[in-house]
Amino acid sequence: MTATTAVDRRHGLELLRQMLLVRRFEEKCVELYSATKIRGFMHLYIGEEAVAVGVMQALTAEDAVVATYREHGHALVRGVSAASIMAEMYGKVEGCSRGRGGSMHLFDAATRFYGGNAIVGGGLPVAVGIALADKLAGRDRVTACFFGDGAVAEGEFHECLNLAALWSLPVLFVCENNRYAMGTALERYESETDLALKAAAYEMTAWSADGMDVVVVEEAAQRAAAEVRDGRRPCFLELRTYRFRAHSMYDPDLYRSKQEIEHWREHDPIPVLGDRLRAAGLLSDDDVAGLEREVAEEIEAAIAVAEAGSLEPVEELERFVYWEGEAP
Amino acid sequence: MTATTAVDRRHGLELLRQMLLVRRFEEKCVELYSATKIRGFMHLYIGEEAVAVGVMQALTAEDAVVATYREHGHALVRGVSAASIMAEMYGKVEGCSRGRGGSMHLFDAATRFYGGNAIVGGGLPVAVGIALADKLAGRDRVTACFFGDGAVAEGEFHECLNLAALWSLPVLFVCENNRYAMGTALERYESETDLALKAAAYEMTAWSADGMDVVVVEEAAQRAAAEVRDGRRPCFLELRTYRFRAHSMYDPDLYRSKQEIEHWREHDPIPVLGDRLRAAGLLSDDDVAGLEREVAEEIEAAIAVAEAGSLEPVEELERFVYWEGEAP
Amino acid sequence: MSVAPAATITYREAMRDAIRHALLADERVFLMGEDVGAYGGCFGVSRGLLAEFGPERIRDTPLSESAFVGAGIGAAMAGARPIVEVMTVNFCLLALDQIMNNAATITHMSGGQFAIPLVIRMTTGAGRQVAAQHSHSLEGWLAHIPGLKLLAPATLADARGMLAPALADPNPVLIFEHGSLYNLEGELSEAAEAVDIERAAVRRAGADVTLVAYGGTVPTALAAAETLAGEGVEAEVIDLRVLRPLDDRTVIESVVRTHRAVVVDEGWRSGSLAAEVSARIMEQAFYELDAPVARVCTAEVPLPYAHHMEQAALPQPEAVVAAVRRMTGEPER
Amino acid sequence: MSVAPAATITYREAMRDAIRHALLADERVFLMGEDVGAYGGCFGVSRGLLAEFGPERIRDTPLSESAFVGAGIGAAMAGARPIVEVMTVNFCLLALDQIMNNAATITHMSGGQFAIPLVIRMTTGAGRQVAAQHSHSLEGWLAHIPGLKLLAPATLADARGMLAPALADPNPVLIFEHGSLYNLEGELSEAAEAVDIERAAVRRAGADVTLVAYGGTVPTALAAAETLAGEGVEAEVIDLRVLRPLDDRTVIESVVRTHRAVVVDEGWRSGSLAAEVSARIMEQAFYELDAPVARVCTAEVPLPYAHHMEQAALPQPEAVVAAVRRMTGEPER
Ligand SMILES: Cc1ncc(C[n+]2csc(CCOP(=O)(O)OP(=O)(O)O)c2C)c(N)n1
Ligand SMILES: Cc1ncc(C[n+]2csc(CCOP(=O)(O)OP(=O)(O)O)c2C)c(N)n1
Ligand SMILES: [Mg+2]
Ligand SMILES: [Mg+2]
Repeated sequence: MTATTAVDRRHGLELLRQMLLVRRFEEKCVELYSATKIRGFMHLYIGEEAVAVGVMQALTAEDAVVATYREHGHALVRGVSAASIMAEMYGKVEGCSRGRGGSMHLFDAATRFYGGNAIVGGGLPVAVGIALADKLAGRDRVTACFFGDGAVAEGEFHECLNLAALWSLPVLFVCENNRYAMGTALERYESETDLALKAAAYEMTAWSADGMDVVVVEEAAQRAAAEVRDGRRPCFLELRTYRFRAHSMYDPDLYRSKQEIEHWREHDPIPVLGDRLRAAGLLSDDDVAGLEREVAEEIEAAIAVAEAGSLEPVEELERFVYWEGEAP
Repeated sequence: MTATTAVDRRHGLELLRQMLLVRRFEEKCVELYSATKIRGFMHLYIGEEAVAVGVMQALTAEDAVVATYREHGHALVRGVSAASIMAEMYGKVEGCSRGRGGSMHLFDAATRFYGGNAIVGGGLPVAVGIALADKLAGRDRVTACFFGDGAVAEGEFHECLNLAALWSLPVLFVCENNRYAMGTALERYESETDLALKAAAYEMTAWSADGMDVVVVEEAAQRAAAEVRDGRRPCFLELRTYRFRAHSMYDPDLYRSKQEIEHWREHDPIPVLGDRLRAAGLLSDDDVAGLEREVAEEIEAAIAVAEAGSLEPVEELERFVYWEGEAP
Repeated sequence: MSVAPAATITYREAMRDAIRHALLADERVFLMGEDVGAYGGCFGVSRGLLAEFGPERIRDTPLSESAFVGAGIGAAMAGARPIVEVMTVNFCLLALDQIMNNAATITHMSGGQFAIPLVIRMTTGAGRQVAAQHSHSLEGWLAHIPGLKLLAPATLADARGMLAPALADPNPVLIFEHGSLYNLEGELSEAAEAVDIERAAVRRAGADVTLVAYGGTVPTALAAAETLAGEGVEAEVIDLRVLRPLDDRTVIESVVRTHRAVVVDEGWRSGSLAAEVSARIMEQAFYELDAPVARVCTAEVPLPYAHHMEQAALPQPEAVVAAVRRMTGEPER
Repeated sequence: MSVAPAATITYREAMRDAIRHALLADERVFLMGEDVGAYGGCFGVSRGLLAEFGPERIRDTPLSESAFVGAGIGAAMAGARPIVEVMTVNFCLLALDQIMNNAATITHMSGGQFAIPLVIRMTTGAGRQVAAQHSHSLEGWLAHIPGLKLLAPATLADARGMLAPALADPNPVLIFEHGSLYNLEGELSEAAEAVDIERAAVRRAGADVTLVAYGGTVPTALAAAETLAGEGVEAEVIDLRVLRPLDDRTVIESVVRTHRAVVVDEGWRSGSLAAEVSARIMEQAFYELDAPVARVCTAEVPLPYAHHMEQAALPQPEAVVAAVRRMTGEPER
C-alpha cells in the first residue's frame, strides 16, 4: 500500500514533530540509562515511530489504547506528558504510574491509555474487554491494541481475534511487525510469515502496510479505524517496520547483520517524511530546526521535572494493592 | 469428499465390527452408569464411531495416539482390551490405568495410547512433543491427535499447529467436528466456522470429510497419514460428525432440537456402512448377527472381568505420584 | 438471621438468585463464561438467565479461558461490572496469567489509576470421582496472590449474599463454589441480604478446640464437631469465608480461648492455606497453645478416580476427630 | 569438596557447563525455549550452544509457552530428555495447565505407565527493577503441586551439579535460577560432579538460631548470620535446595539444636513456602521451640519499579537480624 493522499503543511509538520519527539526522547533515555537515572528493562521504539504516530492520528480522545512494554512512543503521541513519562522512568511519584510501573508500565486514565503491558500478548484480552464494555454501554468508541509480531504466536492472540470477531467488538488490532521477537526472526518462529493472512482464520478484515512511511500508516489506520467505527467490527492492521536498536538495554544484538540494520536505516521514517515534505515544498531547514528546538525544550523540561521529582515514601508501599475508596 | 474406493468384504466387515463394538460397549456403559457401577464424568461417542474407526485404519502399531475424555472408542479401536477399559471404569486395579483414571483417562503404553486428556486442548502439546521425540530419534512414526471442534478455540490449538508446522513434525491433527462444544454450537463460538480454513494460517495442508461414512473417513485418513509420513509434515483433518447422545451423563441436552438429532440419526455411520456393504452384496443378515454376537460376547467378558476385578488397597494411594524405579 | 418469610432453597438456587438480583440491580452487570447461556451453566447455576436477560448480558464464550477472563478485566477497567464464570477451578490455570499479571497487578502498577471491579466465579473441589484433572481445590493456593480477594461461600446465606458486595468491591474478587455444596438445601429468607466479605464466621461455638475450615471442608469440620461433642469435647468451628485478605483475628481469638487448633483443608497439604493459618497461629498465639496446631488436608496425590481411593485422599471427619483426640491426649507442657 | 583443579567460574557459566555436559553425555537430551539459540539465552546461559550443537538440539521456540512446555512433556513421555527453558517464572503461568494437569499428573493418572523425565528451567526472582509482571518469585508457591520436583540451586556447585541428576530423574523436575545469582563468581572444581537432589544443606553452622532460606534468600540469610555473629549470636543457615519434596528432617534437626527459627522467603508472605516450613516445625518440633518461628518474606504487593520501594518490599538481611533479635530478646517460657 502506498500513500495516495497529499499531506497539507500543518499536518505534515505535526507528524514530523511527533516522530521527532519520540526519537529525541528515547535518545535521551539511552543517555539517562547509562547515567543510571533509568533502570530495569527499557525497550526502544527508535525506527518504528511512524507506526504509533500514524495510527494515533486515526483515534479520538474517547478511544482507548492498549500497548506493550515498548510504549514510550505510544504514550507520548497519545498525549501523556513527556514529564510524567520521564518522572516514571526515574521512579518518581510524579510519574504517570507514581513510579510503580517504570518504562514498561506507563498508564494514564485521562487519555484512556490502558498501559504498557509486559507480558507478550497480555494486553490483547484487556483490549477486547475494553471494547466489550464500550459496546455494551452503547459508547461509539474504538480500542487500538498494539502488539508485536512475536505476540502472534501466543495462544491469546488466537483467542482474542476470534472473540473480537465473534462478538463484533470495535478493536483495531495493530501488529507492529519488526520481524523479530527478541533475537528470533519471524521466519524462525512462524510457519506462515504473512501475518495479515492470520486474520482470515477469524473472518476479520486485514491490511498490511509499510510501517516506515507515516503517511502510508496514517492512511491505512484511517481506513481501518473507519471500518471498525462504522462497520462495528474489529480489523487487523499489520505494519511492516524495524527496530534500529537492540531489543532492550541488555541485548548484545548478535542475531542480525549490520547490513540488515543498515538497509532498514535507509528507510528511517523521519527522513522519509522529511523528504516527502521537502519534495512537495512543504518543509524548510528552518522548520526542522524549529521542530528540533521545540522538541528539545519539551524533553529538557521533562528531565527537569523528573530530576526535581520526589521519591514516594516507603510507608506508602502497600497503597494501591487494593483500590482506595469507592468504585469509580 | 466422497468415497471412491470399493471396500473388500473382509475389511468391510472389520470396519463394521469395530463400530459395533464401540456402539454396543457404550450402550452397555449407559446401563452400568445407571446401575452406578461406573461413576464420574462419562462422555459417549455414540454417532461418531466412524471417525475413530476410519482414522485408526491409517495407523501402524508404532504410531502414537492422543485422545480426549470422549475416548472409549479410540481406545477400543486402538486395541486396548475392552476388559481393561471396563475394569478402569469400574475403578478396579485391573483397569488400563489401575482405576486411577476412569472413563476420561484411559492410558495404554503397549499400544502407544497416550491417553485420554480431559482438559480441552490439553492433549495437543503432548502430541506435538511425542512427534518431536520420534523425529529427533529418527523414528518414522505418526502421532494422531484427536480433539473436538471446541478445542479449536483454545490458544493451545493455535500454538500447536504453528509449532508442528514450523518444525515439520509428523502429527496428524484430527478434529472431530460434532458442531457443539458442550451446549454451545460452533457458530456461537467461532467467527469462522470452516475449521479446515484455520490450517491455512499455519501453511498446513487440511482436508474436510464426511465423518459419518467410515469409508470416506478411512480414505481421507490414509491420504493424510501418507502425507504426514512421506511429506514429513503435519496435516489437519476435519471430520464432520455428530453426537447422538448428550455431552455427558449430566447434560440435560436442552440446547438442540429433536429434529436436528433425528436428521443426523439418519446418517448413523453403522447403517451407512451396512447399506453400502449390502448394496455391494458384501453383507448378509447372518454376517450382522454374527458380528453382534461376537461383539456382545467380548463386552460380556469385559464386564465379567470388571466385576471380578479387585479394588486397589488404599495403602497404595501414594504410589505412582512419582515414577517407581529407574527411568525407562 | 432475618425476619422476612423464609423459603426452602438450594445453594445452586441461592447463587442463581444472587446473579439475577445483580443483573436486575445494575445494567452494567453481565455474565460471561462457557455454557452459561444455552446450556444453563455446567452446574445449572445460570439456568433460565439467558431467556430472561438475553445474549448481550448472558454471554456464552468460546473455550478461551485466557481471553474471556482477560476481557472481564478490561471490561471492568472500562466501567462494566462483569461476572466471569470459569466453569471449574481446574481450567483457571489457563487464565492464571491474566489473573495474576493483570487483574491482581494493574491497580498497583498504574499507581492507583484503574479499579478492577471484576467478579470471577468458579466451581471448585473434589469428591465426585472426576479424577485428577477435574478435582483440584486450588482456592487456598490462589489466596497467595496480593491484589485479589477470594471468597468461599459455604452456606446458603453466603451463596446468596456474597455476590452483591463482591460486585460493589472495586477490586477483583474470586468466588469459589464447592461442587459438593450445590445441592445443599435449607431455609433462607426471601430478602437477598448482602453479607460482609471481610470476616470469618464462628459456625459452632466450643471451648475445647478450634477447627478452622472453609468451603467444602466446613461440613467436614461440623461433622467432626458433632462426633467430638458425643465424646464431651466441644469444638469451635470457624468458617474462614474470606481466603484473602485472611481474617486471622477471628481465628486467633478462638485459639486464645481453646488453646488448640486443627485446620481442615481440601487443598494438598504442602503449601496449603492450612499451612498459612498454622503459621499465623504460631506467630500470634504461640504462647497460648497447649499443643501444636494440626492440619488435616488432602493427601499429596493427583486425585484418583476410584471412589475408595478418592475418599482415602480427601480430609474426612474421622481424621479430624483423630487429630483432636491426639491433641487432647497430649500431655500439657 | 573436590580435589580436581579449581577454576573461577560464574553461576551462569556453571549452568551452561551443566547443559553442555548433558548434551554431550546423552543424545536424547535437547534444549528448547524462547531465544535459547540465536540470542544465546535471555540471561546468556546458553550462549554458544547453538553453534556447538546445532538447531535440532538447541531449539528456539515461538512465544508459545503452553505449547512448548507441553511438547517437552510429550517428548519426555516418548523417550527424549528435554530441557525446556521458560525464560522467566513470570511466563510459566501461561504453561501452568500443562505443568499441573499433565506433567504432574499423567504418571499417577495412567497407573504408573508413563515416566516424564523432563527438566524445566526458569529464571526467578526480583531485585532488578523490572516491576510487577517480571519480578515474581513463584517457586515456593509451585512447590504445592504433587508429582513435581523443584530445585533451587543457590551455589555454584548446585548450579552445575543439579542438572545431571534432574535429567536422570524419571519425573518432571523444575529448576529455578535466581536472576541475582547469575553473576555470582567463585572457584569450582573442573570436574562437573553431580550433587544430590534430595537433601537440604547446612551452609553455616550455628547453635543459637536456625535461618531457613532457599535460592535468592540464601545470600540474605548468610549476610544476616554475619551481622548476628558480630553480636555474639551464632546462626545456622539452612539452604533448602529442594523445594519439593521438602527435606524437613534437616530443618527439624537444626531447630532441635537451636530452639529458634526464622524462615527467609522471597515469595509473598501469605501462602509462602515459609508458611509450610513454619507449619512443619510446629508439627514436628513444637515442644523444642523457645520462641515462635518467624517469617521474613516479601511484602504482599506487586513489586514496584522504583528502587527504594522494591528494596523495601523484599526480604533484607536487616529484617532477618531484627527478627532474630526479637526472638532472642523474648523471655524464655
Ligand atoms: C509471555 C511472555 N513470554 C516471553 C517474554 C519475554 N519477551 C519480552 S519481549 C519478547 C519479544 C516480543 O517480540 P514482539 O512481540 O515481536 O515485540 P517486539 O519486542 O519486537 O516489539 C519476549 C520474548 C514476555 N515478556 N512475555
Ligand atoms: C480447558 C477446558 N475448559 C472447559 C472444559 C469443560 N468441557 C469439557 S468438554 C467441553 C466441550 C468440548 O467440546 P469439543 O472440543 O467440541 O469436544 P466434544 O465434547 O464435542 O467431543 C467443555 C467446555 C474442559 N474440560 N477444559
Ligand atoms: Mg517484534
Ligand atoms: Mg464438539
